[in-house]
Amino acid sequence: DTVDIDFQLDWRFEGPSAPFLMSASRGYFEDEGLDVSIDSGSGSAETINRVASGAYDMGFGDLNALVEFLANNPDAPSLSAVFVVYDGSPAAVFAKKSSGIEEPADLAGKTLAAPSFDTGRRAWPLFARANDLEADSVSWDSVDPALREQLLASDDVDAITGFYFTSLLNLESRGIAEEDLVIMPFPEYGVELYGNVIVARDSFIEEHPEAVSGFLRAFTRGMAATLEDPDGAVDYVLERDDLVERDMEVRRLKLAIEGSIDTPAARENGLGAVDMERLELTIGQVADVFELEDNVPSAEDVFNSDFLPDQDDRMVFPD
Amino acid sequence: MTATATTNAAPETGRPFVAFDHVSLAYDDSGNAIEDIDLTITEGEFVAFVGPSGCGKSTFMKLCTGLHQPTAGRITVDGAPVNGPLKITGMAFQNATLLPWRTTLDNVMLPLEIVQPHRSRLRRHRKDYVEKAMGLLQTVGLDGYADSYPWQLSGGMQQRASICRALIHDPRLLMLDEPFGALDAFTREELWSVLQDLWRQQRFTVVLVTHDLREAAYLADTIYVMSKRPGRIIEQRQVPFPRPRHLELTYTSEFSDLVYDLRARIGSIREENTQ
Amino acid sequence: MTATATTNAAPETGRPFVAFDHVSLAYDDSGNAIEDIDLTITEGEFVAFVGPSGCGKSTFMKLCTGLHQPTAGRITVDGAPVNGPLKITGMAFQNATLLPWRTTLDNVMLPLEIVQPHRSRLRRHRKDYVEKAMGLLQTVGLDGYADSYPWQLSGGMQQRASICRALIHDPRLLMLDEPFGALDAFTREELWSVLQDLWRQQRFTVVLVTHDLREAAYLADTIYVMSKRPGRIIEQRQVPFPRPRHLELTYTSEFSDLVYDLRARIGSIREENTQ
Amino acid sequence: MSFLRLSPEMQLRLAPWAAVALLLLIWEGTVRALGVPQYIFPGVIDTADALIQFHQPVARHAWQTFWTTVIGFAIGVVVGLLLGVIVGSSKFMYRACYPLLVAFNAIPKVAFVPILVVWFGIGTVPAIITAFLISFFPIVVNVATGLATLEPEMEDVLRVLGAKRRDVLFKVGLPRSLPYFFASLKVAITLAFVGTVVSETVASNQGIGYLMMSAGSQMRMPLVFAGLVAISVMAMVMYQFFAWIENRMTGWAHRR
Amino acid sequence: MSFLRLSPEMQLRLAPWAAVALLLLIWEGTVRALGVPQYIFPGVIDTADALIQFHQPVARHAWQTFWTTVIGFAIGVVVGLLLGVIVGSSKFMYRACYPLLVAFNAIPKVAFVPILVVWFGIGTVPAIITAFLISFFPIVVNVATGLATLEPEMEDVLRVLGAKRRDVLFKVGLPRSLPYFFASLKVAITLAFVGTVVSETVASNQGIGYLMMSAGSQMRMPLVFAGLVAISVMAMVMYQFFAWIENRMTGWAHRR
Ligand SMILES: Nc1ncnc2c1ncn2[C@@H]1O[C@H](COP(=O)(O)OP(=O)(O)OP(=O)(O)O)[C@@H](O)[C@H]1O
Ligand SMILES: Nc1ncnc2c1ncn2[C@@H]1O[C@H](COP(=O)(O)OP(=O)(O)OP(=O)(O)O)[C@@H](O)[C@H]1O
Ligand SMILES: Cc1ncc(C[n+]2csc(CCO)c2C)c(N)n1
Ligand SMILES: [Mg+2]
Ligand SMILES: [Mg+2]
Repeated sequence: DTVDIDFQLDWRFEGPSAPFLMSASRGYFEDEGLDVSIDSGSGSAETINRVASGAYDMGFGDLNALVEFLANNPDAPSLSAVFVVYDGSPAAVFAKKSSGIEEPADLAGKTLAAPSFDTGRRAWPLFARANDLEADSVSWDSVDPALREQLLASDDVDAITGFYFTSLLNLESRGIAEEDLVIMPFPEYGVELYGNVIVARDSFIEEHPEAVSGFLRAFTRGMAATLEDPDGAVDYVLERDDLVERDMEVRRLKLAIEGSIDTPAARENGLGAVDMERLELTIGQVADVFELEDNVPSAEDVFNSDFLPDQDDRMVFPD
Repeated sequence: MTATATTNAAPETGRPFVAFDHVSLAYDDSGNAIEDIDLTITEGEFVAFVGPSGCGKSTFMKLCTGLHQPTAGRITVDGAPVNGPLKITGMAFQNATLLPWRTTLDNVMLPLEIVQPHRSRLRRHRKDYVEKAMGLLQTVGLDGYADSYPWQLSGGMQQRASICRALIHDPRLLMLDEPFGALDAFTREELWSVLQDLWRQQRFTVVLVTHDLREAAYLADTIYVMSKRPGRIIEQRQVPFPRPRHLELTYTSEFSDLVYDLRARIGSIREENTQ
Repeated sequence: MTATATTNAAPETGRPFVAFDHVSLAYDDSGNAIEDIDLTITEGEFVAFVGPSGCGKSTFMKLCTGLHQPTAGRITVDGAPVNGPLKITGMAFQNATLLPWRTTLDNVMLPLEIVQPHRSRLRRHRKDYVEKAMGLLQTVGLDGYADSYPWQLSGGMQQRASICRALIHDPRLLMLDEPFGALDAFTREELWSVLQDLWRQQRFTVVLVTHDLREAAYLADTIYVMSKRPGRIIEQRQVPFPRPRHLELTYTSEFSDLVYDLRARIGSIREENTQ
Repeated sequence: MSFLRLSPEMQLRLAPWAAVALLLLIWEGTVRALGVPQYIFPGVIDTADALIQFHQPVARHAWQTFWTTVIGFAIGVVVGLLLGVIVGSSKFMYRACYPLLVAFNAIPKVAFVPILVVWFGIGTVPAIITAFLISFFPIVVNVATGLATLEPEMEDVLRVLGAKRRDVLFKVGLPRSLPYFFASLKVAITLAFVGTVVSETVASNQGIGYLMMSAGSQMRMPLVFAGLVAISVMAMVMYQFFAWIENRMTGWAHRR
Repeated sequence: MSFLRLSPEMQLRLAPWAAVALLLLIWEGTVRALGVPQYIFPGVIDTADALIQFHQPVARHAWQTFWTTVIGFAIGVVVGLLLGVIVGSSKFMYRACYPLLVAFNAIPKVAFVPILVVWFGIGTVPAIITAFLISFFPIVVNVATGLATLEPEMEDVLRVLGAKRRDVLFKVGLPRSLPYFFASLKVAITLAFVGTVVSETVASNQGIGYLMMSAGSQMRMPLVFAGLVAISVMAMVMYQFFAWIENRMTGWAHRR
């Protein structure tokens, strides 16, 4: 008897969703006795809502959004992170070299564009604090995710925040080369936030603990294979969505790996694990900048490490 | 005169069918449209209403059929008080009001889709009913226009179709509001005969509004004359001519005398009023 | 008869105003509605059209005013071929077609908002025009209903308002399609006099459609009799009575004879047709 | 129950309030009965709380949205009338334009906002244009239908006077279509609000759309719903305003 | 020029094609003249390229959107008719329901999609419901207006026969309102497409909405526009279908 899992991605079927899709397509989940159906998502924060509300059993969403959700909804059905995928937040600040911006301090007095839900924008005070900048020394334009790169390209704004691997590619497709850009990835500028994690609803965890372990084992296999051969992994994305452009998704996947997955911490502790101290710290930071007052969850409330595969199995990074 | 009157069977044999008991109606605060109407129409009677334009004849018709409620007085039809539209009426309105999305034939057949027992029978006996409708259309000279839409008919043709629609379901109470107003003399006289024949066969009760005193005298058992607004009944006249009546009657001096008499009577009332 | 005819000045003095040159019209492929109409109406003439229902009288009116184009033949009015609606016409349609969003007064004043020179003058001389309209309404007995909406008027009242609308802008060509059909005999005869007086003062050209031979004989200089569909002119009759005519005329034997004669003539044509 | 004992006139006056009350009752009731969590669908009380607590920013953003909508809607009415007249008056234009108009309006207007932002910058102008683009079509359709189904008899009343097309249009065509024009305004004003709000969610630093987006990103659903309520209230106000004008101008058509 | 030399009938038949051709010309012309870059607003040729290159996935997604829309729209028509009849037949319901309906419809339906996802998961069901929710209102409004402005004379024709309200509704009220019902369908079908697509952009793995979102997040504007064109074409097809039915059913009203 197989266990059905409805799984919610963070976004469209894109390069970074390759390990999930590969695990499904290659039967890794089946091997664990799971029948996983994967749906595209509409934002890594929305994933938290959808899993909490029971629409999905597990999902791929933003850890900081999870913290915020738990703090704001102490009475709601709870959910936990069970596996860290983006060890570092993919958020980054982008500016054009031509604008004269070189370092965070140059951003003072400038206008930045980002959606109001953008992780980089919401965590901006952390970035500012880490780089000796007044948080409210910049002004913001609230725009649709797809619009911010356009506004930067046309010099309507001085800088944007966005996921590294998304905004860079979007800017490139508007004819702005990487070398014409100043990019300040949050992890490199002192922001230690985690990025996207795999979450599971607590009621599901209680009912099917072995399914959660199975899922993570299978995912780890998929991730290992993806890290081994990113180009091949994108095949599974194309399988789900024949519209995506292969080369672009390969690049996106590689950028995600480079910037957010294959980090020193992940290499050291193995994929998926969390450093409880760092987690405690970032929860505090999130509670601070998101203005969460009561019910701030503890690191144990947020992350459940019971289902992580053995550490050896999680040392998947090729040399 | 009294001798001929006895052969005019209808009013004597019938029982009261439509009864107006001191009825008035005011549409709005501009005063009564009709006032204190008090009359009885017996079953099978053929009555005609004449009166000046705007005196409330159409209003009377609407009260009679229950389309409007009186603001004072009581109306009973067939023994029961009238609280809403009756189910036994066929009515030809002053303006034909054919439904523009239906062909002439479909317009004529409309009552069959509403009124029992035809309503339940229509499906199975459609052919018979169509035949009946076509027969009626033929008597009014509209065969050939069954599939035309109302706007493809002339004014008089629309009016004739509307008469057929009033008759198709064999109503017990037939209300005709100037049904022949848009017709030439010959067509009109032809239809007089058609109507009289139908009435003699089926003996429904007829209320006819007309401006043509000859028409009233030729067709009706009783003629009611209404005053200017607010409309009151100022004259009730029995018509003594025996049935069946033929067109030759209209050339007799008794007929002319009656018409002339009515005319003079109405004229004199007008004089009084305008003074 | 010829002696009296000379006092009937209109036809002799007028120049040709409306000319139909072998005109036919077919609405659709069901054949001609009117056929081969060939006639001339002189300026200031008062003509009447009579004919059976559906023969094409209203169609003739629409051709005359340019609302329809003939499918064969040529029409000229005032010397110029008719390619579209004329600007000199006043028309009372067979059904009143008052605009339901306008009060009676506003309906009557509608032509003043369209036709020059009134159009440009209306703003400044509004009071005078309202007075004129109220005057017209009074002559037809509708003072007191100026602010009523059309649906608050009886059938005959609507028709009278529509006659006022046809007259308000002093048209040179007045088209009246059964304007008195919904009126009682007295109101009707009153309006005959009103119309005759207006015509004698202003000497516009009048085309009147009617089913009432007495009306035609009383009002018109020339009576045209049309045949059944397809409508053709089968009789043109000059009316010899001198002007001004008075209601007493209708009780004279000459008048009755003319009416009877016309009636017989139409009757005989009917006979022929039905055989 | 005591509602039924009121005079019919009073009942009519109270009808909208009663309906609103009933709706709020059903809303709160359902949310409680089904135990729908606040972060998905907050109840009336949560929403009211948010509305009261944040009444100042909500009012400020609502004001912005209101004016933006009114301007876009006004342009929509003018353009809609013009296009409606064009499409309704000529069979050729009817055939030529209608499919295109339908095609254009099936496109979600959000898709155009980024382009508008590129041309006009972030803020009010794209929102006005979006409100206009989304709201004119219902007006076109109803005006065109009104003109195309005008009874020739009514037209003849004017044509026989030698009236020009313009006269016929203004004296008969448009008055005749008026009840449906007002009907279309009811649809158009709702769409105009949608257009403004959607544009504000895509690119703006103010307006209810911005508020909702901002509240949504902070997972404060009651505040999001407070925004929705603000839109609804504004739309109802606009509706009452039009209903008032309509009542004065098309009484002749509603004569029962 | 040679277009003007065709017979009027032929001109009418070609009108929509000519209009489409003209539009495409203007589109491409403007894009070239202003030098608008492809990643903001692609021209006709770029869009056509994308359409040809991706015709298979576009067709597949379009098919999904089409059926979703048709189902949602069908529900919208039924509900719209029912509500329209209710609102149009009783003055009390008119007063009670109209403000609420306006209020509801001023809310962008995207706001409801996340709620629908909780109950129905992502995919076809939320899209159908969104299409329904967004499309019923224009139908309500026009049916209600048609019934509320029905001439009492026409009603009397049936009432005098002792007809019940239902008969009056079916024999006079609805037929009389038919031209405006069809008018509202034109608005409703476009909104239904918008609803489906918007829902698909938020919560679906398929459909044109998904396609546009997917292409959009890769900044492939020609493909996004190919999606828009696909919606437009589907809407035009639906329009032609309704126009055909309308022509058959309301010829009496369009008699010029
Ligand atoms: N719906 C209405 N609202 C207000 N007043 C009305 C309404 N219908 C009729 N009236 C008024 O009632 C009076 C009588 O009208 P009614 O239609 O009964 O006259 P009628 O005798 O049929 O006249 P006609 O011979 O001209 O048709 C008129 O003065 C008219 O103005
Ligand atoms: N719009 C139309 N389409 C098709 N046929 C029409 C149209 N209008 C009138 N007809 C037909 O043309 C013929 C003449 O109609 P018209 O209205 O001119 O008659 P009329 O002489 O005015 O009759 P009435 O005295 O009954 O008003 C009729 O047979 C009618 O069916
Ligand atoms: C509601 C919502 N919409 C879009 C994004 C942006 N986003 C989320 S994940 C991702 C890249 C996918 O691999 C991007 C672009 C968001 N954060 N939240
Ligand atoms: Mg009457
Ligand atoms: Mg006629």
